[in-house]
This record gives sequence, structure tokens and C-alpha cells, in this order.
Amino acid sequence: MKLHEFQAKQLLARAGIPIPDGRMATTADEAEAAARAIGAPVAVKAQVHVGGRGKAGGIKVAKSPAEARDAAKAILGMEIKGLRVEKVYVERAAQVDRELYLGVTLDRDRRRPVVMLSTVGGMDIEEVAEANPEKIARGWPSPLLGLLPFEARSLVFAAGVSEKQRDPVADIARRLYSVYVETDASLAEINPLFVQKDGSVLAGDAKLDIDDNALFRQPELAKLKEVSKDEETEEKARALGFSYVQLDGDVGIIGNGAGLVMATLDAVRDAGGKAANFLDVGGGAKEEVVRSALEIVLANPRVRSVLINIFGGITRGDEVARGVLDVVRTHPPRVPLVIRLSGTEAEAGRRLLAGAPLGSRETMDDAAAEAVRLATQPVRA
Amino acid sequence: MKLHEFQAKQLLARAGIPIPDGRMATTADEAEAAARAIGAPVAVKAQVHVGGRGKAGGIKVAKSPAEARDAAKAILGMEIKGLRVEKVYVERAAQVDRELYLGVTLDRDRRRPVVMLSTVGGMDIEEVAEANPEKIARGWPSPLLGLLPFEARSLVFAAGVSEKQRDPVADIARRLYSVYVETDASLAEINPLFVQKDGSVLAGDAKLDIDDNALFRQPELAKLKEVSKDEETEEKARALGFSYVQLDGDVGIIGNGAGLVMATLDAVRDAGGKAANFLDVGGGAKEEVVRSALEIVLANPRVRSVLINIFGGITRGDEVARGVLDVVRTHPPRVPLVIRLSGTEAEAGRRLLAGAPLGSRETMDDAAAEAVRLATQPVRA
Amino acid sequence: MSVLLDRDTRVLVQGLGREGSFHAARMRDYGTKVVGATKPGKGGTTQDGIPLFDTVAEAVDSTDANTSIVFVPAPYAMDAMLEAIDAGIDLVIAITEGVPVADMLKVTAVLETATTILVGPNGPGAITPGQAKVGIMPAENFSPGGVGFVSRSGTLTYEIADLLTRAGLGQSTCIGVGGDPVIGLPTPDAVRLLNEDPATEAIVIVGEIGGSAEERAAEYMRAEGKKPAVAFIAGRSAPPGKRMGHAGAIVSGNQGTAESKVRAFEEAGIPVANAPSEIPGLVKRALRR
Amino acid sequence: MSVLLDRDTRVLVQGLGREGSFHAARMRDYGTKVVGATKPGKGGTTQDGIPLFDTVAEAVDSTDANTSIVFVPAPYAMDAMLEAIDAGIDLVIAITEGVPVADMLKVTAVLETATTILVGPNGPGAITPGQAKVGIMPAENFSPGGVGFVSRSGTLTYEIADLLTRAGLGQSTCIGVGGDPVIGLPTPDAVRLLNEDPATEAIVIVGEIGGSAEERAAEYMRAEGKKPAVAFIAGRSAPPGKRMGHAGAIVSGNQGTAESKVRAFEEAGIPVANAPSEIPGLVKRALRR
Repeated sequence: MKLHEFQAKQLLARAGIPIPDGRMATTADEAEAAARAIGAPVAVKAQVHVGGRGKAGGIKVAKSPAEARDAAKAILGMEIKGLRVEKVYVERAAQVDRELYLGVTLDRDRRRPVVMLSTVGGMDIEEVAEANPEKIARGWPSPLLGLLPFEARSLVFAAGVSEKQRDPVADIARRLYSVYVETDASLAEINPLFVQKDGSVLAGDAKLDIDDNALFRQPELAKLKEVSKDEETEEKARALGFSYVQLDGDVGIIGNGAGLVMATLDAVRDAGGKAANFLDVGGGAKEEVVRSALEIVLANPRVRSVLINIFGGITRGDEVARGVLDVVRTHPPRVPLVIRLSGTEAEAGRRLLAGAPLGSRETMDDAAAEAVRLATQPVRA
Repeated sequence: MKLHEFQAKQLLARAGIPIPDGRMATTADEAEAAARAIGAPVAVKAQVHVGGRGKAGGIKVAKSPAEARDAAKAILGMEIKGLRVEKVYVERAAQVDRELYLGVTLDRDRRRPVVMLSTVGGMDIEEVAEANPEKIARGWPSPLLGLLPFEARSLVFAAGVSEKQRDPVADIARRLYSVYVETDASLAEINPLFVQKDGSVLAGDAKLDIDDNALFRQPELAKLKEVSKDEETEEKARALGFSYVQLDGDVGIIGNGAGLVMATLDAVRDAGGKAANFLDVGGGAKEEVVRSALEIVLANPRVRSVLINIFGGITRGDEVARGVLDVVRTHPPRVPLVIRLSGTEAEAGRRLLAGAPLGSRETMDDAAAEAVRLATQPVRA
Repeated sequence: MSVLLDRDTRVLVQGLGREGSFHAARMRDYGTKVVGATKPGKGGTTQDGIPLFDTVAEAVDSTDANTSIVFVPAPYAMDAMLEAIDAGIDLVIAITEGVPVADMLKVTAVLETATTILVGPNGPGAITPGQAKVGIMPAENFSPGGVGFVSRSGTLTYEIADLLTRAGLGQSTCIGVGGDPVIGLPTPDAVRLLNEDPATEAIVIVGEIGGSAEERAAEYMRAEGKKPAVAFIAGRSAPPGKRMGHAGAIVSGNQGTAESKVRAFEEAGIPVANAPSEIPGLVKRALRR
Repeated sequence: MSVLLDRDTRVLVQGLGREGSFHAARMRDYGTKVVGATKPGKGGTTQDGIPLFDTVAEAVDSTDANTSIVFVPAPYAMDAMLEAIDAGIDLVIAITEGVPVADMLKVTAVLETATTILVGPNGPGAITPGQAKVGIMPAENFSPGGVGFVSRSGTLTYEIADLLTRAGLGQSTCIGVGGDPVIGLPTPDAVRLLNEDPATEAIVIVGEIGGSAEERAAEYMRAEGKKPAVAFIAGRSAPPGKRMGHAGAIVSGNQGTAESKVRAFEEAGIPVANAPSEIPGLVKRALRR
């Protein structure tokens, strides 16, 4: 779950990390008032859950409250990577001398958090990571001890932070690490971390992604959850215990188990088609589950055929078949269905499906090929 | 550093441990008002930094505010183990069904904290520990992980806590452990932990000793430090960097290094005498240090001779001798002095001391014997 | 011979709720020795004929359990795993989905200094066909034999086991390592176990996009491989930057892409199947059957 | 031969303040190889001819230091010890007084899985006379020989070393384990090192009231002792319940009393001196000289 910059900054400030004075605004009027209260110049910044808003024009500097009003007018309602901007954060502009990068995330291979610090922060940090990884100093604190003072110190020396900023940056690194731990974050990032002309250090931007699995113990953060329009379907699926990702093809996919569904997507592509979505129904595939899954998949107007790939494990294949039959008979879908059952009692299941208004195939490859073929046919009236 | 019950209970309450409603009082009037506010019956409890106040009459139950007034009048000003009671804590009386014991302290041998839980809590827990140690369940949480839920659960099962109290007691154990860690305690104890007639669990008493070495990072607790009259000398010594313990003999002792001073005390006893104190001046033994140490030792009217045992290590023996000579000449002490110098340049030191108004001996045993002999002579006019 | 599980495996069930008791029964049906279960407060009683204990330590004392399977809900899973590790259980298999990453970081830090092997969480468990099953996989799809099999995925494991079984290729031990970003026995470690197992003649490695476990497994096999291996990577068609169910399947930069994994296996001389259906053929060719 | 320290000891000083630089000079005077010191921000420069480094890791890389001595103030001592452990230093000797117990509990928990030996804190350090001194003891009182010597106390160590030296009894290695309740190398472990050291012919164990380290050392020697030992316990005359300088010297119940310690040594056949002055005689008798 992603937090907005202003939410993340509040958490950083609570942990003692210096941030610029700032206010939220949802209208141009509010933005102007905020700029007046804070004192110009200010930065007016789109609050959306995607990266790259700077390059997309979502951040403007305003020299006066009136300019802040204009900036907010321009940014509010703008679309960034398909997301509509509904809030801006108005913040006192920093006297930037240099931009550092500071981030904490998971290093899967080492099974430890990794703290990254670089003196070449800012918008192009991904390119730095790619082209000059040595410019990013890394440290791997023990999850049992936290980021120790000597580790933070080693980082600022390794990154080559200037003498004057060493202590404050090491201090901020330790505080950011605490935020990472205390909020169950999967990512905690300050980029850029400003060094101002007077030598002071200030969080320019802040990113905080929270581990969804830990929201049960982060009730305050869970309340901040926002579902943007294009995430509504994924959210609906999640509420049903499904995992859904929208893609840009036309073959709807339903399966049980993430790996199996991914393999199904691959099979569709290998058959020359393109999947419209990823949908993992998780454990079990009874009637109700199949019906809800079909509803979600068919809500996507681009879907022209649906491929159901179920491995009857503990759940028997014949039971699954009965569930699917029930759905198909009572709520006939608008596009052709192909089902492939495997595992326990799959043959019995396939026998039940014989004659039903859907295609049944024995292997994943055949089923994918059939679903792709059906997607290219004219839509039924 | 010891906290009073009421201070410890505030910290427990802050950590979510249930405590009875209570108020502080320093006069009988206040105690009566407190009892009225809380609602009788109440317990009126002396707040002094010693154990065993219950057996000494420092706790009285009052059925009405008027009784609370009388109880406070009786307890305030009373002496418990030499300490004058200046505060009482007035607290709603619990409906006690059973008394448990719960404590966290250091297990030196295992180098881990030890959590102890027993269903035979109350005033005689020390005797239980002695006679029936198996009645106290123990757990040793990792200092890196804290007291984990399963460890708290194991404790309540091992101690034989009744079913209804298992979850609340395990919960209180984990919270008490957090208090122990967060306050840098050397001891965190709830004894008794009341099981009330309705089955609820409540901290009857609370004890919290804080590691003096950690007070630098516990500013809130450091403020609670109280020096009682009989601790004033020890406190004064501590401020000078000395370590002083009052004993009940008549040979004053000054030495450098805790082990050496203890050995000196032993030597005095082996020579048939009794030490008046333990005083470790720590590193170095220059003039000023010797003077301050003598002042502290001689403030004890029972002292009839003083034995100074200094190991000249990095500090040279001749320098120490000069320091002692200066003091003896400018501030002649009221009782005879015996000095024993050893280590670096000890012989040179002894040569300097020859002829000075003090006894000088080459070995610890001889010096102790001489100091004991002098202590038994009539005091000089 | 086999790895992790065999006829002497003695299983303790942690979390005998609906799911736990269902699978405990299935494991017993398979012949696995289910010797006890923990249910705090119910110690001394039984459920479905399984002796219950208040704590894992007590259960181990009474039953000599050497393996545990964890079904407790995610918020309590870390505690359950740490309790099992603390009690000296040799093998802990965690089925629970949705364990916070921070909890798993603590658990794996503790594992570094313990003798316990943890498989999972968020996996189907492990099975040595014909000997013991400690997991939730449908046993029908597995058969005894010489193919060792490591997978990050649940149903895909069953699918591939089914394909292998139908092709006459039985399995030595199948290990579902789990789909989470932080797991107890990552793919390279599981592959190492099979590589060193005399009963395993060939190894099937089923990976997914995300992370670099497959790359590390390929690297290990290139350096130390004693037997033929075949790989499959699910998610080759996934667009970068999208999560596909497993939190682990986040593609970032070049690392963790299907291409990077396929290349790593190819460089290690390990053929990569384009579809699960190709796996049995590749295994047979690798075994020169 | 000797334990902990020898001619190849290469010392890094952590905390080159007033005390640190004073003792660094004394150690060099003794012939100890002081190869560097940490002073964050001063890396690349020197102080009193000692090369300075920003971090312990850098210092180890540049100097091959295998030992460090910690003088940093108590609030930062845990960090310094953990930094040295993290950098793989073999032996860390912590002089610092007043380290919080909670910090030491963390450090000793980390030590359990590290290869580093920590001596101290709150002790005088260690010395292998004639080879290396890593500590604050006055070197004049020590002389090379065959008596291994473990003590919880500072000046008492010097006193006894002085007595031994005057009696012609040189020392193999003297270890001041430190007076705090939680230390890196408790007396029994230090005794074990000396017991297994071929250069040590006899062991002197100087204890104090409080804790049960002496009892455990006696137990160890009873079971495994390969050479004669002599003990001394300071604080026999201390009244129960009083603290005598060292926080460790708290007598609680029967454990940790002088009586309990003396009895433990006597049961292990180890003579206990009534005064430091008796120690050399007892050692000579034990060695049958």
C-alpha cells in the first residue's frame, strides 16, 4: 500500500526528520491560502500514487500565493500515468544546494533490509543505480539490531557525504530506518534529500510503501488506504480473496495459484494471443468463486474469450466442473469460455462438461490455443 | 536507582498493565481527600526505598476516608529500616482472591534477562525462591527478540496459572518485559500480582530499579532520583567519582579499585578489626582526591583510624605520597592515618613518607594490623 | 534416501483449526506419522485422535516430533515458527499465507544460528512420495522415483508433478519453497539439498519472475551440479512492474526478469521448458531415457 | 605460546581521546604493535604517529589489525564493540566503565554467533608479559613466566601480579575480565583458555563476591583441570546486601557469597588464599617448587 508524499512526510517528521513546512490543498483557493500561511516561494506538488510526477509536470514552483493558486489550478485534475490528481501539497521551497538519495528497502537475496545512500540523488537515481551502482553506498543492518550508529556512519563515509552533513545524514538514516521498521514499510525513501545552501539537510520528497500483509497491526496507516479508479477492480478482487491484475490483451484468464496463472498467461502468449488479466482465485474453485471471478474478468470490455485453468487439488475436478456448469447455465457469459481441468478427478470433471456450452481441453497448451482462437472470432450478438 | 511504588505503577499503567486507582499524599489531609476521590476501602501505603514495609506496618487498609486519614497519620513520619516515611500512596483496595508473583531481572550466568512467574506470590516470595524454587517458572528471552508470545505462554503454563488468568497474565508479562527494557531496569517486579474475586488481574505492588549506568538516556527517570538522609554521603561520594558504602566498624578505609578495597576490608577483619566504610577513589590518587576522600571518611563519627591503601599503577607511588603528605600537613586529620603504598615507585613514596605524622607500612596485612591497633587506642584530644 | 522427509518423519501440527485439521487427516491418510498438535489450553486432550499439547516444547518432549507444519494465521505465524525453532524441531514447514516481511526477516535471522530448516511460508509444503507428505498437496499427483523437484508455486507444483507422474517419472522429494519474498529455504538451498541427495537422479527447478533465486540456483548448479537439471520459469509474458499475486513477482530493472533467469539456466547448461508440458520430455532427454 | 595476545598482536585503538592516547603510548612503549586508531572524520591523518581511520572496517583492511581496545565513553561503547565484532576483529578489549547492562546483553547475544572474543568491559585489559600488553595495567608489575592469571578487579590484579613477580613467579597471560555483571569473557571461559594453554603451568583465579562465575570456574576446573590452580576471593568481610563499587558485587541469597565461592574452590581441590600475600606461596606449593 502506497502513502502520499504528505502522509509519508508527517511520519518522517514525527520521527524527528526535518521536512519543509507544508499544507495539503484540494482546491486552488486552499493552495493559495496555504502558500500565504507558509510564505512564498513554495512548491506545489501533485499527490498521486505513481512515480515520475516531476517529469510529467506535476510539480511547480510558485513565487507568490497567486502563482501557487495558478500552479494548483494547472495541476489539480491533471492526469499522471492515468491517475487523476485530486490533491496537491504546498510546501516551502528549499534553498537547494545539492540533492542526496536515501532509501531503505528489502534485499531479498540477503534476507535483510538494505539502506542505500548516494550523493547523486534526484530524479535520475534509477539510472545511477543502473549505470554507476558504485555511486550508491549500501548497508545491510541486522533485523534484530536495527541500523546501528557505526553502520550509519560507515554509509556516510562510503557515500562520500561532505563533512558538514555527515552527522545529520547519519542521524536521518537511522530515523528513516526506524520509520521503515515501525510502519512495516516495504520501501522508505527520501529522494531527494536536500542539502540546503546553509548546509542544513531536509527531506525534499518522501515515499513510503507499506507491506499489505502487515496492515492488520498498522491500523492508523490502514485508514490511509486510497483506491484510485483504475485500482477499483483489483481492490474488489482482493476483497473476495482473489488476486487480480489488469493487462492489455483480450483473453480473460482465471486460474488457481499464482504460478499456475502465470504459466497460463505464458501459454496464451505462446499461442499467439494476449491475456486481458491475471486472476488467481486462490484456494478452492466452487460455484460462487467461479461466478465472482467471471464477473470481474467480464467487467473488462476488451475481453473476447475467457480461459479457466483449474488444478483440482484437494478440491476435486468433478466438483469444480459442477460449479462451472452451474454458473454457465444460470448466468451465461457474453463471451465464449474455455475450461481446462487437471489434477484430482479431472477426467470425471471433463466428462461432466461434455456437451455444455463451453470448450473443454485436456492440456493447458490446447486450452490456451482454443481461447486465443475464440478471441479472434467475431463477438456473438 | 530505585523508584517508588507509585512511580513504577505509573510506568506500568502507561504500558497498559492494569493498576488500582491511586493518588499520592504527603499529609493526612491529602490522604483523606484521596480516599474520598477514589472511594473507600483504600490501602494507605508508605513510599520508601526499602523492602518489607508491609511487615513493618507501613501498609494499612482503611474502610473510610476518615480511617485513611488516621492511617496516613500513623504511617507518615514512621521509620522503616532507618528510612523516614514522607509520602504515602492511597489506592483503592483490591478484591483479592489470590496473589501471583511476576518479575524480570538479569540472570548473570546466562547473560540474559530472566522472567519469573509464580502462583505463590506475596510477601514470602524470597522464602519460596529458597525452599521451593520449582514453584517459580522461569524464562530467558533473547535480548534481541524480547519476550515472545510463546515464551509468555510457556511461562503461564509452567507456573500453573488458572485458565481464566492465562491470557491476561501472559499479556502483563510481555508488557512488564517492555517496561524492563524501555526503562533500562535492573529489576521490574509486580508482587503481588492480584487475581481479584471477579477473576481480573491487577498489579498489587510494583518495584522498578533502574540501571544507574543507563540514566544518561533516561532523562525522565533520572529526574525521579531521591537521596534519602542516610544515602547523602554515598551520593556526595558518587558526585566526586568515588564509590562509598557505609559500614558499622571504626577503621576508615580508602583505596583505589573495588577489588583492592574489598581485599583491604578483608585484611582489616582478618586483623581483628572492623571497617567503617568502603571507599574506592577510582583511578588516580592525587592530593585533591585524597583530601576529599578523607573528608568523607572522617564525616563518620565512629571512625577511629584510617587506612589508605593505594596501588600506584599508572600514577606513581611518589606522586601519591606527595599528595597524601600535603593533605596531612595542611589539614591534619582528627584520627591516626596508616598508609600503604604498593606498585610503581612505591619505595620512593615510602621514603617520602618517612617522618610524616602517619604510619606507613609495606604490606596490606601489616597496614591493616596497624590501623586496627590504632583504632583501639584512646582518641587524641 | 530422500531429503527433508522420510518414513521416520514425526509431525507436529501447529494450528489445528479448520485447515490444519483437514490437512492433518490427509497427511495421516498418506501414511505420515502425525504425532501431535499444539493447542494452548487443550494440552492433555486429543482431537481427531491427535494428542494435543500446550506448547511445542512439551509436544517434542512427549512425542519426539522432529518436524512441524504451521497453519496458524499470519499474525501469529512468526511466533509459531520461533516456538518450533526454539524447541529444536529439525524441519518446520510453514503453510500460512500473508506473513509480514518484517516477521520473516526476524525468523530468518534466528535461523542463521539454529539447526532448524524452515520451508515456506506461503508454500504447499514438501513430500517424499511413498514415505511422507508434510503439506497440502494432493498426494494423488505424486509418485516415488528419482526426480527431485523445487518450486516456488503451489498448484503449478501439482500440475508438474502430475505431468511427471503421467510420464512415468516418479519423484524423490518435492519441495514447495513458498512464494514470499523472504522464505526459510530459498530455491538455491533447496536445489543444493537435492543435488547432494543420492536418491535424486535429476532436478526440476520451477521458478517465477522476481527476485534472483533462480539465477543463484543456476550459478550453484553450474559450479557444483552433480546431476542433470531442467528448469521452467512462470511469468515470461508478464509486463514489467506488475505484481502477479506473489509479492515476490515484482520485476525491477534487469534482475529477476524471465529473460535473466532463462539466460542464467542456459549458461549453466540447464534446458528451460517453454511450457510445463515440455518438462517431462526434457527430463527424459536429460536422463537419456 | 600464550593466550589472547602475543608478538603478532596488532592493535587498533577505538577512542583516541585523553585516556586512549595516554594508554596507546604506554602500550607502544611496552612493544605492543599499535597499528591504528579510529577517529571518524579524521581518516587518512595520523595522531602521535598512529594512522587514523574513519571506521574499524577500513582500519582492518589497511592494517590487518586483529585486536582492538575500546576507550570510547559508555554511551557509545556498545556501538564501538559491535563495530569491531562486525569488522571481524579477533579480540576486543573494552576498558570503558559504566556501560549499561542492556547494551552488554545485546553485545553478548551478538558474540554468541561471532568468532570474536570480548574481554571486559570495565576491566584493565590483558597482558602477555614480554610480548604484548593491551590494557591499562602498569607493565612494571608483570614479568614473563608460567602463571596464568584471571581477575575481575583492576588494582588488585596489579597488586597480585606485583606479588607474583617479586616472588619470582612470572606470568603467561593475565586477563582482567572486568567487574561488570555482564562481560564478554566471564571468569570460567578465561580459566578455560589458560587451562588449555601449553605455556601456562598454574592458574591464579582472583574473584569477588557476587555472581557465580567463580563457582562455575571451580566446577570447570574440577572436571577438566589440567594444572594446579590457586584462588582468592575479595569481599569475604562484606555484609550481605551491600554494593561495593562493582555492581556485580551484590550478594543475593546463598549464591555469590564468599563462603559459597570458597567452598566451591575447596571442593575442586583448589587452595584459597586468605590474603593476596598468601598467593605466591600457594602457587609455589602447587607447583612443588
